[in-house]
Order: sequence, then C-alpha cells, then structure tokens
Amino acid sequence: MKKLINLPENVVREELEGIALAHADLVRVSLDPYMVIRNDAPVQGKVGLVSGGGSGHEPMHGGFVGLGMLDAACPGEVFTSPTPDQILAATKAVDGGAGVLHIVKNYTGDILNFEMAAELAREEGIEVEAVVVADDVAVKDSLYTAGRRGVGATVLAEKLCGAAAENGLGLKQVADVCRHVDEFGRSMGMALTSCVPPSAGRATFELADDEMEIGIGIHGEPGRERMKLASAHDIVGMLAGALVEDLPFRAGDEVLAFVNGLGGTPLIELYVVYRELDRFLTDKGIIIGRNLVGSYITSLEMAGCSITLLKMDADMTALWDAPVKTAGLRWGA
Amino acid sequence: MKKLINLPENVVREELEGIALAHADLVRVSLDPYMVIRNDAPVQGKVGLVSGGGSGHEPMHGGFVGLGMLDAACPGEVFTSPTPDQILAATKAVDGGAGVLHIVKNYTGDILNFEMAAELAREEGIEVEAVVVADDVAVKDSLYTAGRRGVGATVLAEKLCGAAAENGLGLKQVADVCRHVDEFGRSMGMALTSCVPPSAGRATFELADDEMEIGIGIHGEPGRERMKLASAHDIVGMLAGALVEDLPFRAGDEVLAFVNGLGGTPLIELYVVYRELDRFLTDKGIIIGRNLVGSYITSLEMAGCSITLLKMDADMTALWDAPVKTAGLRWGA
Amino acid sequence: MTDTAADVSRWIHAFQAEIAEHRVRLTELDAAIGDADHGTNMDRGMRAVVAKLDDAGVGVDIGSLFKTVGMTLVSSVGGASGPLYGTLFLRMATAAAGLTELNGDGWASAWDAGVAGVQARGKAEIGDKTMVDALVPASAAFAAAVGRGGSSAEAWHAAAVAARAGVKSTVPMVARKGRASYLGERSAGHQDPGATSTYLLIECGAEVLGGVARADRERGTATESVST
Amino acid sequence: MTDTAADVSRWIHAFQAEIAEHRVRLTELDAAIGDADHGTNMDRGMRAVVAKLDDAGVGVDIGSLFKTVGMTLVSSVGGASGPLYGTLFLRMATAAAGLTELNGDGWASAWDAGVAGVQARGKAEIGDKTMVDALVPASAAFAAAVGRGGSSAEAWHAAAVAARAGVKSTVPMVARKGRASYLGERSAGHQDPGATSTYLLIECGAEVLGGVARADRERGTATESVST
Ligand SMILES: Nc1ncnc2c1ncn2[C@@H]1O[C@H](COP(=O)(O)OP(=O)(O)O)[C@@H](O)[C@H]1O
Ligand SMILES: Nc1ncnc2c1ncn2[C@@H]1O[C@H](COP(=O)(O)OP(=O)(O)O)[C@@H](O)[C@H]1O
Ligand SMILES: [Mg+2]
Ligand SMILES: [Mg+2]
Ligand SMILES: [Mg+2]
Ligand SMILES: [Mg+2]
Repeated sequence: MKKLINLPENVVREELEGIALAHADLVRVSLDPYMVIRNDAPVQGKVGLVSGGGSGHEPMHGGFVGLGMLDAACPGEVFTSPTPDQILAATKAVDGGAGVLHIVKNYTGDILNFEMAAELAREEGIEVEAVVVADDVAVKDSLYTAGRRGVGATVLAEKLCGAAAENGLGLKQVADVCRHVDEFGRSMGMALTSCVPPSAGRATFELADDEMEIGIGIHGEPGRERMKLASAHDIVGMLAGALVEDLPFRAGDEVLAFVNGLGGTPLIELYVVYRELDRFLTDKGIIIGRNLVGSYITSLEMAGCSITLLKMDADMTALWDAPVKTAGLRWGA
Repeated sequence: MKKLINLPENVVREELEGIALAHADLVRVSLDPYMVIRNDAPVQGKVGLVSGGGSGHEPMHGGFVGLGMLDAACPGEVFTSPTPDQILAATKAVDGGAGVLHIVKNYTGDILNFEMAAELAREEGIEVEAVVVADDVAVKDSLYTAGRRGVGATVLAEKLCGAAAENGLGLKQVADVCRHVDEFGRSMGMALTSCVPPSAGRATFELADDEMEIGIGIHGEPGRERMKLASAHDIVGMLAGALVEDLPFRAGDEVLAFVNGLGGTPLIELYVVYRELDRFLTDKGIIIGRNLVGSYITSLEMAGCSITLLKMDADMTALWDAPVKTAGLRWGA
Repeated sequence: MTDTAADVSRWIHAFQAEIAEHRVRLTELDAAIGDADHGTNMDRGMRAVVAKLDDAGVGVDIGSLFKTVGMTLVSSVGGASGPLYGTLFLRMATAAAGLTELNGDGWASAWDAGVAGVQARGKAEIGDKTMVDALVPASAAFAAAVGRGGSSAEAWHAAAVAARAGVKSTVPMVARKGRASYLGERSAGHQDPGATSTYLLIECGAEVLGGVARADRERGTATESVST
Repeated sequence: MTDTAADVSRWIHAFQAEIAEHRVRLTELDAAIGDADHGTNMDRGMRAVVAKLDDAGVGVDIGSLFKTVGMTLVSSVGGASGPLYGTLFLRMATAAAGLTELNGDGWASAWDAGVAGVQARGKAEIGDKTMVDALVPASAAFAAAVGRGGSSAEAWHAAAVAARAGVKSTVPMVARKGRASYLGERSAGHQDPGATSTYLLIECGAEVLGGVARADRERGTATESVST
C-alpha cells in the first residue's frame, strides 16, 4: 500500500484536521463526532443541507460545505456510512428554523443511518426531509437489488439544492430540486485500477495490465463487465451510451455533462474523455448546456472516470450558475 | 500503460480540444500552433502574461488562463517545451500595448525557446520581459547544473502576477512580483510511483512497493534520494525541512503553504500532508497566512506530492486574495 | 430460565470476544460480496459497547442494559450493520423495559420485538441473504421451545441450531438486499457476513446463558466459508 | 569541393533518414540521463524539414535552404534541441546567405558561424556533455583540413572522425548543462544523446557530400551506448 498517510486507522481524523487547518475561513470541523460545518451555520431562515457518507470520496462531501452548497457534511470512516448521532448532531447544528434536507446516496448503510437520524431529529422537533440519490445505471434498479448506487449526481444535487436553499426556497421545494436531480440524472463509471482501502491495505480487486472494469462502484464494487482496455472513444461510447439509453436522453435535450476522475486519473485524461463525450452527445443532438470536468467524487486512488448526465432546464441552469464558495467547488464568490 | 486516451501521439491535441469545448466561456484554443488564450485578449493597457511548457502538468498552464492569471499558455508536447513560434504567436495575441511578461520555468528547453520567442517579439516591436522561476531545492543551484528546476512556485507566480497585471501595474512591476516569487519561493517533491509518458508507453523509473523517491522532478527526473516508504509525518519533515533551511524561513515569517498533488494522489492524502505541514511550520514559529491544497502542477499520473513555501507580505497577500477566474483556480469571480 | 442484567452482560462480553476473534474472517466474508468491513465494523462497535458497560456499570435494569448496547452500536458502527444491530437491541430494550429478570417468555418477546425491528428497518425477508436469514429462524425456534415448556438450555440450543442452519442457507442464495445485491448471481456461493455475526451472537447466548457446551454446537464452523 | 543547394538538400534528407533509423536509440540514450524524448524530438523535426523542402522546393540559394531547415526545426522540435539545432542552421544560413555554391572555405565559415550560434544560445563549453562536444571538434577539424588545402573527402572525413571522438568523450563526463546535469555524478557513464545526433549529422555529410564510404567510418557504432 503506497499512500501519503501515517497510521491507516487515523487517516480520516487526520484528514479532517487538515481540512480544518486549511479551510478555517469556510468551515469548522468537529472531531467528535466527525462533522464539517459551514462557518456561519445555522443560517437563520435558510433550509439546512446535510449530506455525508463514507470517507475516501474527497472532495465529496466535506469539500462541498459552504455558501451555496452544503451546510454540513458527516464523514464516516473510509467507505463506511456515518452514524445517526453524527448526522443528528449535524442536523441540529445547521437547523436555521426552516427545516433540514438530508441528501443521501443510495447505499443500505447510508439509508439506514440517515433514516434513524431523521427520526431522532424529528423527535427533537426539527423538520427533516430526506432525498435518496440513486443514479448509477451500472446497477439494475429492481426489487432484487438494493437499487442503483448514488454517485456523481450527488455532487450536482448538492450544488443545485445549495443554490435553491440560498435563494430562500422552502424545504419541500429544495427537496424537489434534489428529486429532480435524482429523476433526470444518470451516471456510470469505469476503473483502470483498484482502490486500496487503508485499513485493508490491499487492492479491493485485481485488474490485469490490459484490463478495465466497466460499471465500477465508488467503493470498488464490481461493475457490469471486465474487459480489455479500450480507447477513450470506445469507453465513452460504452458509458455515455448506457446513460443516454437509460433515461433516455433525446435529441434536443439540454444536459449538464460531468466528467469525473476517480482519484488517480490526471486532468489531461479527463479532458480527452470530455472531448469524446462532447462528440458523442453532439452526434446525438444532445446539447451540453453546462459542464464540469475534474475529480469531485473519488474512490481513493482509483484510476478511472465516471460520466454523469443531468437533464437541465432554465431553472436548473440558473441554480447551477449561482455563486458557490466551498473548498471543492467555487465560483461567483 | 493504462490511460484514458486514444492514440498517444494525439493526447495533447485532444486534450486541448477538450479544454476548448469545456471552457469556451473562459478561453479560446488554437490548435496550430497550440495556444490557450484568454477569451477577451488582448486586454488593452494591461500587461500580458504568457507562460507555457511541456504538457502533462495539468491544470498548469492552460487551466490558469483567465481573468487575474495568465493571458495565454503555450503547451508543448508531453514534457517537451513549446517552440518559439508558438510563444511568439501567444505573445502577439495578448499584447495590449503594455508589454508582455514571459513566466518561464527553469529548464534548458523552456529557457531557449522562450528566449528565441522574446527576441522575435522584440523585433516585432513588442516589449517583452522574461522571468525564470527556479524553486526546486532538490537540485543544487551551481555552475555545474542547469540550475534549480521551476516547479510549484510557478503556479503561485502566475496567480500573483496575474493579479498585479489586473491591478494595472506596469511590465517592470509585474516582473518584479515574479522575481519576488522566485526569490522567496521554495519547493520540493516526492514520488510514490512513476509517471508514464504516453509516447514512451512505460514508466520513467521503477520504484519497489516499499520505496519512494525524495526530490523528484515533475518530468520524473531523479531526486535526491531513493528510500524506504515513510510516514506522511516523516515525508513532510524531509520536504519542509529542506525548504525551511534553504531560504531560510524563520520564526515569525508568514508564508503561503502549498501542498500539491502530482496527479495520481487523491485529496484525502493531501489533507493528511497539509496537517503535517501545518504542525511542522507551527512548531518552528512560521505562520501560514494563506494555503493551497490540491493537484495544480502534476506529472501525468504520478503518485506523490510537492510542498511549496512562499514568504508573503501584505502586498503579496492582497494579490493572492484578488479575484481569479480560470478553469483551475477560481475565487472572487 | 431467569437471567439477570449481570447474566446478559456476560453474554454481551462473550459476543465481543467472539467478534474480536473472528474479525478477520468476517471481513473476508464481506470482501467476497461486500466492501470488506463487516469484521472491522462489528469489532469497533462491540469494543465500544463493552467499554461503555465497563465504564457506566451494568445496573439491574435489563431494558437499560439493552438500550446502552443498542445506542452504542448505533453510534459507533455505521454501515448497514450499525443501525440493524442497533435496532435489534433497542427493540429488545423496549420489550425488556424495567425488567430486572428475563424468563423464557421475556426472552422470546424480546427476540420477537428485536427481529421485527430489524425487518422493519432493513425490509429484508428470509431468502434475501442477510442477517435476517439467521435471526428469524433463531427467534422462531427459541419461541417454539419456550412454548413447549423447554428449558433455557433447550431454547438456546434450538435457536443456535436454527441460526446455524440459517447462516448455511445463505451460501447458495442470490443477495437481494445490501451491498451484495449489486453482485446479482455472482453473490451465490458465498456465506453472508451479517448472518454469520448473528449466528455468533446467538451461539454466545447458548453458551453463556443456556449453558450449552461449545463442542455440542460445533462452534465456529459457521464462520468457515462453504464453497459450492 | 563545391556543393550546390541540391547537394545540401541530399545531405539533409540523408540526415532525416538516419534520425528516423536511430530514433529509438536516441530516445533510449535520453531516457538514461534526460527525459526520453531526443529521438522523438529530432524525428518530428526532421520529418517536418523534409516535408517543407519537398513542398516548397529546394531552390538554388543555399542560405535560404539552411534558413528553411533552421526555421522548421525551431518551430517543430521544442525542447533544448529545437532552438540549438535551429540556431545552428540559422547561423549557417546567415553565413551562406545568397550563395549558390559552397566551397571548402564557405563550408568552414558556415560551420564556424553555426557552432558559435549554438554556444551563444546554450552557453555550453567542451566538457559539459552536450552536442557541443561533437560539434566544436568537428568544425575545427573541418576548418583545419580545408586550411591544409585538403579535399572535400578529407575535410568531411576529419570532421566525422573528430565528431566520433567527441561523442565518445561524452561518456565519462559529468553533465553540466541541460537536463542531464540534474543527475550530477550519476550522469557519468552515459553517452550524450545530443552529441550522438550531431555526430550522425556530420557523418551524413561525410557520406553524401564528402563521398566517404560508410564502412570506413564504422558507421553507427557511435549510437551504441558505451558502458564504462
Ligand atoms: N436490508 C438489510 N436487512 C438486513 N440485513 C442487511 C440488510 N442489508 C445488509 N444487511 C446485512 O449487513 C451485512 C453487511 O454489514 P456491514 O458490512 O457491516 O455493512 P455495509 O454493507 O454497509 O458495509 C450483510 O452481510 C447483511 O447481513
Ligand atoms: N545548454 C546546452 N548547450 C548545448 N546543448 C545542449 C544544452 N542543453 C542540452 N543540450 C543538448 O540537448 C540534448 C537533449 O535534447 P532533447 O532531449 O531533444 O531536449 P530536452 O532536454 O529539452 O528534452 C542533450 O543531449 C544535449 O546534447
Ligand atoms: Mg461498509
Ligand atoms: Mg524534453
Ligand atoms: Mg460491509
Ligand atoms: Mg530530452
């Protein structure tokens, strides 16, 4: 295991201490329980936004706390959902009287812990809505699975809901924005190499030098298919092809196109992928209204990428363009 | 070689096409010769800022073109300096009548090509100053070497000079800002894994599973020492220790602390490193006034990090805080 | 069959030791069809539980003891198993609220309430390849033995046998809940880690509270992966 | 010894073929002490040069021919070698400006001007482990042979022999210029890639313009790495 860390069991705590030191102007960090909280929380009268999940996906979620995005993030241990008391504490810390939205990625652990937290918060008189994001088309969404995993669309949901909350929308309306993202957002990823969870100390799976995994999950969950390494062109064809078919996205649709790196892939490759994606969509008459290229939802040091497409309208575009001031995403402020 | 690319020989062109498509709101891209130019260039009356170098270090330099930073970047092939005609074309494209500053990283190839370009530009009546950034303390700066390599301080120079130019400072003053950065900035890097230049198709060097290279260059140039993998704490001790001794940085000094990822290292590790750096400097009484944590000057998919320290004063801090609007660095706009 | 809070506490301590012993194995089972953390998660949680009990003292109220266990699991495990094991104990706490002794019927209703809680929380049915496959038959067997007027030893033995059959039954199953469900057909042939830890919980009860000797129950074999 | 622009063009074409043939080897030499691109750089540049010559036509003015070569190298190679080889030919162009024939003295002054340009640009001296170590002695040997009234064959042969000795001399040297200088002592024991390509340039001149048969000059051996 080759990592820039000290003891594997301390990675999350030390990371959070690093975030606290680096971004004291944006957030305050609690180490017990783990929370990253917007400096000026609770913002009175504003819907509070809380998300969270296992660590190892940085900058998500802690890097998305700040004006125009999350009010708090609850990081669990690496790849392990946070606990209800953590989420409850964050919910209380950001409640400005207008209710709190929980943005939950669709994993059983995340769902259960957020559910318990919401119950506890409601018992304490806080109005809580939870929206589950489930956008990974690599997983069949059926009665026979835990449903689609929550991946790239979560980043977009956090930005868009953050803007909606900042605009003074009510809890139900902000939750509706999240539901819109869940309904009209689709993602799929692929890996060139495995991630190495620090506590495990070894790769979650093995890929030969000429192999890749299509449909990988952000915790190294197996994908749809293991196959020979292909060109960026062919990879984008597979990923974007699956997304476009699934919603489906149609000629004339306007989308936000998000090319995401999984942690070990450099920007030069992501731009090559973005070029392919632009060509693929243009070919189908799908219009890229906005885009995002970079490593925003990662899987430790995994090399690979994911593509997220979100159908946009004028309202969503305005929310996207609104100011955001976080460590991981920033413009207009 | 595991990369998200098509043909290795097309990587740079395709990357630039991707940048053009993704960031049409910020820059225009020329493919012959390769240039990334600020959308509204030339800005009349403003000193023009041009930098460039081999590709493979993204987001540097193309990702730093925009308001408050570079006016143009000239990307060469991967790890190969751009040519004089490229640099000349960029210089002409951004000349707003107030002269053009070339920010050059100290590599023989970069120096020679920028020198020829400056001569050609001057022949065409454009006032050009060039400042060479040489901040890598891993290399002995002596008559017996080509001098210190230009690395992380270049990113800071581009930001600070960009702000100075935006503030309306003259060519000599903007160049002075760059010279300040060169004089008071120091960097050193380390690698956990090698980069793989696409045209070579294989790792530049081999490191065993328990080895690291201290003092690595951003093209995979050998460092000061190959040694057993150490903890983040010890690695920061070695890197920051060398920097602090070199300038030297002293108790009471205020610095900008920049923890940079080399392309294959995820943010979670960079924050662990930042925490160590903060402790190291605090211990020595050195004050971190500003910081930057992320992958800004990379070496393809190399895993590892570099640390840059720049001594700051109130003027520099104001320049750092000034708005910047580029694909790679953005705030206040 | 009447157990005091001190008896229950011995059971919880035994379970913690059992989890610590099988931590790596549980994580390996999870590596095959999940994300390789079930042993780590349960170990972290149970260490927190016994630390809490040792700190706070056990007291006499079995309901509050269960509540401490449940709350501590909820706040220290995370993942899917945290809320599920947490709910199990929190519901047992409600069922045993204010009781200083638990007899056969008391245990049966506590198990029943706990299992109902786990199913309400996780929505898993028998056959979904989860801890429910060990928990539901174990609880049912316990209640049936108590209903027949059986001894503590008989009830716990029946529960342990049922749990063991339950965990074995997960091997050929295709997972329909939790992380393993992403694997679809490829989840078949692997033993469910959560069902395995549940089996260990009940086995510890049989030993500590039912006085059933370990050898009788071929202890530990259920943690071995059974290949098909 | 009088060469026309057509002769010079044959030399340039021969050099391009030589570089293409030795591309991998030159890059390997650069991998050892640089950044593994010298073969790629020179190959890209020389391909561009012959494409330009074939497109634009060679004409009769040797000065403009050299200028085309120099400009094309400058604008297509990049790295350290682009400006250095570019400057070499641009300075030769100035020396040969307007000439339709180059005799011994003409060649000697062209080489002299070119070499001075390379040194002015790169600031390298003999012993710094660069192309200068092949270029300076080759140019000097050429001029000396011409000064002695030697034939074209003699002058080119002397230059090639000197270049070959020069490139070999780079092996034990510790680099003081360019990327290899970062290696310090570790650069010793490796042959300099730029000196090697320079040797090939002069060797091609000896063959094409000097009519010196290849076998006489043990062609190609200088591209083999000499281990010490
Ligand atoms: N919906 C569910 N209902 C009951 N048990 C479940 C459910 N989902 C998962 N489990 C159990 O949880 C176990 C996994 O726990 P653990 O690995 O600790 O959490 P995670 O899956 O979040 O990593 C599975 O083996 C399974 O027995
Ligand atoms: N200052 C210099 N003067 C003369 N030649 C030099 C100088 N620096 C480098 N060289 C030559 O350039 C060669 C390397 O060229 P190349 O690999 O194409 O460029 P780069 O070093 O930029 O990758 C070296 O082998 C050396 O002969
Ligand atoms: Mg987990
Ligand atoms: Mg080079
Ligand atoms: Mg698990
Ligand atoms: Mg080179």
